Amino acid sequence: MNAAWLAFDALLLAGILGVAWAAMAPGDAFRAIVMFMVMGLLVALAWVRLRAPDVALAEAAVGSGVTGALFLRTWHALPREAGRASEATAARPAAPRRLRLAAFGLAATLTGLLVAALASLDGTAPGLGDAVAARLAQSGVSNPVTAVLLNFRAYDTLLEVVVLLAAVVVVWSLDARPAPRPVPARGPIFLGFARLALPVTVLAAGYLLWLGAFAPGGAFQAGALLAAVGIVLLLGGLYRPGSGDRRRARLAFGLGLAGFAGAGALTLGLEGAMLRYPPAAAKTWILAIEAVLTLSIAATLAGLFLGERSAPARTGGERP
Amino acid sequence: MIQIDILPLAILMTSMGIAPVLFAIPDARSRLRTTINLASASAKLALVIWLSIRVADGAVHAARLPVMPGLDLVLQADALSVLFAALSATLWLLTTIYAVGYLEKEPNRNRFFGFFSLCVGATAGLAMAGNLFTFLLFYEVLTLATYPLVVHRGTAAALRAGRLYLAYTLGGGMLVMLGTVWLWVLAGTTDFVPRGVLGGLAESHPGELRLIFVLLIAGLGVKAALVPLHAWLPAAMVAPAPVSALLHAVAVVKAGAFGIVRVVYDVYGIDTAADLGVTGPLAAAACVTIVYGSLCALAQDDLKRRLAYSTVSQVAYITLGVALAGPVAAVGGLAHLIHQGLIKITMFLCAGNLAEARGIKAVSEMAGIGRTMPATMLAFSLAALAMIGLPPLAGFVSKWHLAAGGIATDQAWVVAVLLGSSLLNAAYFLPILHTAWFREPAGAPAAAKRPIGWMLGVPPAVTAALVLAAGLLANAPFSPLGWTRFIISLEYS
Amino acid sequence: MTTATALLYGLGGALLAGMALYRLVTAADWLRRIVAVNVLAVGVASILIATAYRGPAAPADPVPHAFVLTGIVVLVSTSAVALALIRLLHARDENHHDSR
Amino acid sequence: MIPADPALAQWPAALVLGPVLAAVAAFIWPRAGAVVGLGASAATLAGALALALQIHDSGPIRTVPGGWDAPLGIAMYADGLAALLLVMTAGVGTAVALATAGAGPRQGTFFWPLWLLLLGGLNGLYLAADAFNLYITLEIVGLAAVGLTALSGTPESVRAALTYLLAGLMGSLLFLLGVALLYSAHGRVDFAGLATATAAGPAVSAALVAMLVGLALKTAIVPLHVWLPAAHANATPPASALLSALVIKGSLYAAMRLWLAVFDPAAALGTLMGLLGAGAIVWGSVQALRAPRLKLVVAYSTLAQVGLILLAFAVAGDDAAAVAWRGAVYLMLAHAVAKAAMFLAVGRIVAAVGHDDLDRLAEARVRPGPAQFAFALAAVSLIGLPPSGGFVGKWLLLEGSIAAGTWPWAAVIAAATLLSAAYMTRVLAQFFRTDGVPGGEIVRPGWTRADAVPLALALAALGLGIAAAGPLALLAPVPASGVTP
Repeated sequence: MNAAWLAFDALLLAGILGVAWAAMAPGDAFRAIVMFMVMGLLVALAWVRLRAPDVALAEAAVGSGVTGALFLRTWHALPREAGRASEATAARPAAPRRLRLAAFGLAATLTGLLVAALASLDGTAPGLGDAVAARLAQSGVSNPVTAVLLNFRAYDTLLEVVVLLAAVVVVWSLDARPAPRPVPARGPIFLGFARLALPVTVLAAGYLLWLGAFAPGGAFQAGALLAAVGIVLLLGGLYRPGSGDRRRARLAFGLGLAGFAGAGALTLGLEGAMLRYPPAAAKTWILAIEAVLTLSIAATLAGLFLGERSAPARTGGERP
Repeated sequence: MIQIDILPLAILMTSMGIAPVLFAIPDARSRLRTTINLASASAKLALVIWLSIRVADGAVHAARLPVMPGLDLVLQADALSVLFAALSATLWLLTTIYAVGYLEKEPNRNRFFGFFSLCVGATAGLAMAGNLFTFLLFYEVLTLATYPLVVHRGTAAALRAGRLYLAYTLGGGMLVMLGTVWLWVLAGTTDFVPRGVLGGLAESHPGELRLIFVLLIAGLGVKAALVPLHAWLPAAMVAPAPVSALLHAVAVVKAGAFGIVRVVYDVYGIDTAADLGVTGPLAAAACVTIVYGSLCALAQDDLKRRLAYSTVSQVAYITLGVALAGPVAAVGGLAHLIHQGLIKITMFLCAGNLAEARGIKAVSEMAGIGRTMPATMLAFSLAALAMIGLPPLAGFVSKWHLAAGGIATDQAWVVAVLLGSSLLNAAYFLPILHTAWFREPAGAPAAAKRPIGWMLGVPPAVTAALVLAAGLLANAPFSPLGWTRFIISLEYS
Repeated sequence: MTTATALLYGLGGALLAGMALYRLVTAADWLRRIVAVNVLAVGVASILIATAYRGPAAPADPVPHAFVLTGIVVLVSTSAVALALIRLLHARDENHHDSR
Repeated sequence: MIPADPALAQWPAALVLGPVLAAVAAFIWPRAGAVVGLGASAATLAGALALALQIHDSGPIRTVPGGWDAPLGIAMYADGLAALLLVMTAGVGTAVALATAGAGPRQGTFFWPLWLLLLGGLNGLYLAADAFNLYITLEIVGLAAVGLTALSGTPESVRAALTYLLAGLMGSLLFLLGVALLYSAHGRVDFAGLATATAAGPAVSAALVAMLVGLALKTAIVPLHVWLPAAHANATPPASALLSALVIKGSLYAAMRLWLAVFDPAAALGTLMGLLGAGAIVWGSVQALRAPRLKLVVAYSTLAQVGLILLAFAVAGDDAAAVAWRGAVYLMLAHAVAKAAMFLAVGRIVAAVGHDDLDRLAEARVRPGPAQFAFALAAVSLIGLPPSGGFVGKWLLLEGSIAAGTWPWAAVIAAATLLSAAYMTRVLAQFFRTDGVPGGEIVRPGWTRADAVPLALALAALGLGIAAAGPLALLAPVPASGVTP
């Protein structure tokens, strides 16, 4: 049994490594992106195997899904004639031999260092699993990962939401760009699929959010799903943002952080420590924060995908 | 911790404090600027006179501000401070008057006078520095404040000179800093105390102390223009005449020489320095500088260059007086700090007047100028004779004491150096006088470029009179010599 | 590392990181570099998740999981910015070509 | 859970939450950006000063947000070192914000949220006492910095921002790798626990190397500096000021904190850091001497200045090292103030002259005197001449290296001073040179209100050399302080 699992692990790892190598290899960019997304799915599988289902969900939804979508969108914006993302975005021509050797040396050093480090570990470091388990009952939720993310180390998560906001601020600040290419018309199959899939996805997102309290899932995974809904809506032209929507979008981006940081400020005042929830109401606080976060994360991820100026409504020749 | 004493602070601020105001005054409002300038310079002179009376009475004036743990910014006036402060305050007033006249129509006067007062303020700080740390601070401020003055004209030549100046003086400053830090690490104090602060360290760490001495003296020797660290000084003569006065008499070279005095007397103590065997080499360096500077001066036709090399030579007298390690020679060296300042400023102001009035810059162009500009040349001649050491002028007084001090400390060779130097002085100054008074102008006399107003005429006349007075009244209690004797009585008690 | 499985995935992470670093330095285009950075991140995540693994029977340590979750979100944010910059850079280049 | 005095516990958290909330507000309501930005910066400055006073009087403050103590929870730790950098960041930031508030609305829209995010991120970074927490703050700082870099919108700045982002991202991932290794080795990532944890095996060494290399990338330590000159020289003046004054200090501080509080690095590693520093001094100075543009000179000087600060890592010996660390921190402080002044002054000069081509500056008809004066004053501090903060820092560094008997470092410090004087003089000479102007009068514009901020900052850099006693008192226990008071 054990040996079989080990063989499976080895195979899976080999697959991940191979796909990763292909994703980074020079050549067709589209193929590379697809390889990258496949790698994400394989990695998610590996995480499930390592009893990290929350991470697996996030990897599939965010690491593979949203990132892949971002890659594809960028690939689409690059010039066709240049083989898409080879010369046009090239930082420099193909690496000379000396550079390749140096890079190999660096990479080998890093790998060697890591292998030596990992091999030296004897597994005596206990980790914090027991500490989490011991305090899980006080945390207000029963999924230990959610307990860590939104209670024990909620401050980290707050800062993570700051990163997310910072990203969308930067992406939107890069707005002085020329008119984006018009979005190609979506076929009837796409639209039909969208009409069918969207309500299901929204439901699934809500379920994930609720699930996060005691089973794998949570705000980020749910947010990613909702973001996918938004992206499909916008791409398909099923929802066309109006002129006031940009303000509303900013509001949605900021809302999650405002809510989270606001909760931090509130608890600072009420409990004397940032994000120390009143013990009896911890679950309520966490779910409230997560709900706001989910919506905001969804909006933010969609905003990252679309950028400020490229909402489809604006591509219909409004710009000179 | 913080200790406030109005008198030294006021002396500092009368020049430093007005600098921001001077920067802010637009060029066109020259009357306002001149008023502020002259009022502050007069006030400072009055304050320094008051300070000297207080110090003579034995009063202690000290202001103190902690900067780093154990290291304070200390302004503390002792007799030696007063000597230097009085020189710079007197000459500042005169140079300011001169500079106002000299720069009447030039652009950037706000910048010029702002930095000028910063320079003089730094000099006051140097004079009153109560420890080596404070001294270092003002030493570098002086460098920085002088640079814009050296490059004031904005020409390629001026900028070259400025670069050379900075390269030398910042390098020197770095050496002083290294020495000061090392001393601080070793001794735990940088205070100036009569007869030194090293205590038993001379026995336990003689090698390190010698190295520190070399670092400090080399760093200070840059500004004091000790050979071979002197090259910046002749190059800097491209600066306007008031700046030359500042470099040669009021502030810069004096700061270096004064620093050497402080290090030998109040950091090491003359006995410790002699025991460490560092005074002998210092005396040798001074002698080399005296002779080398004079020889170089002989070869110059450009008047300001000749005067610059003469400064190289003359300032080394001060160092020599200190390095001979005897009270009589020390009196001569310190008195020369004042005397050389008075003499050299007279000569540079006269040279400036020659250039302004007639465009004369070289010795060879001076034929017959004594007849067209008799007052200027009279002052110049008086100063030149004093520098040669003609009794009873100021230069004679210092040289006499130096020679006597050499004999008193069994270093009679000093007499030979001094005689040789005086002969060389004569050899490069007397031809100037001869050309100016007795040679017929080669062609038509150079046309007058501009009249010499009272602002340009009075300052050299006053300094020339002071040169005369310092010699004639050398034995009066508040004469430079008298005050120097008072200082030395404290250092050699 | 507690188990052979964990060690295996840890070493796999080390290899991924090395590969990604090599490609990061030698890649000729920006897009590929961003892919490489993402692979590097997977390598780091692999080490963390392997650390958390306590065998098939025991629950895994949730704290490294939380780290990786956070890292994933941070990385998608940063990648989005990088890709937006690439798009903008390209749009600029194209404008430049057009104006010629 | 530890019972913290609530009045004390609130300061550190508030210093992070405040700017973050303000950033959200400035993003949602762009029109209120300047008001919110200025208000939040000033309030943060006041808070940081209050915290510094508190620490000065009653020692370091440690709080646990969430109420869960480390290692499960996250601790925030504020000692004198952190407090000093908090004040520095808020102070310089407020000054730059004042300078920006006068600029056009185009710049304002996104400048404010980016700056406030940067402020919040840096505050969090200084207060972090947990390696993973530190990682996230580094990411916030990095993203906001990239945004600021690209703000000018020129193709050069976009390209520079992309390079910067990639370098920073690689740096953070290496850092995260180190965090992962630390967790693997010790099962915890809080500083206090890591410091006392025994067994420094290969994993911990690898973690140290990975984290230091990662932070070196973010700090632009030569030879990992390639992104910096383009990024700092092509951003808008306020952005350049923030990037060079504050952003690189964040990662440098992180390296310092890890070095002092978490790891116990071998002396050889310190010497290596010193050698890197010496290399950075030489390389940065030589490039600054050769750079064709004024902004590039200023950017390259940052490399050399960082190299100087690195020398503190090389000074060993308890007392000597303590002095050298104080010097390094003071140099960071002085560099922040002076470099901000310098970039803002350069902005004014470029606005007046129309270009920053160094060789043609001497031909310029327009001479913006006040800005040039501010530049010169800032240069005094950067060279390290008295009276300036740079001088005090350099003195302490020199004192430390001499006390430790490591003469080569003292020589390097002396050389650094002279080199920096050389490249600064190269610029100053262009300001003074007037005989190259082809015909016509030289125009000397007088004072305007926009000159006030660079000049005030430059004067503050000088003031740091006189009023050093207060800030140094805050640093008195460095490096004896770990993270547990």
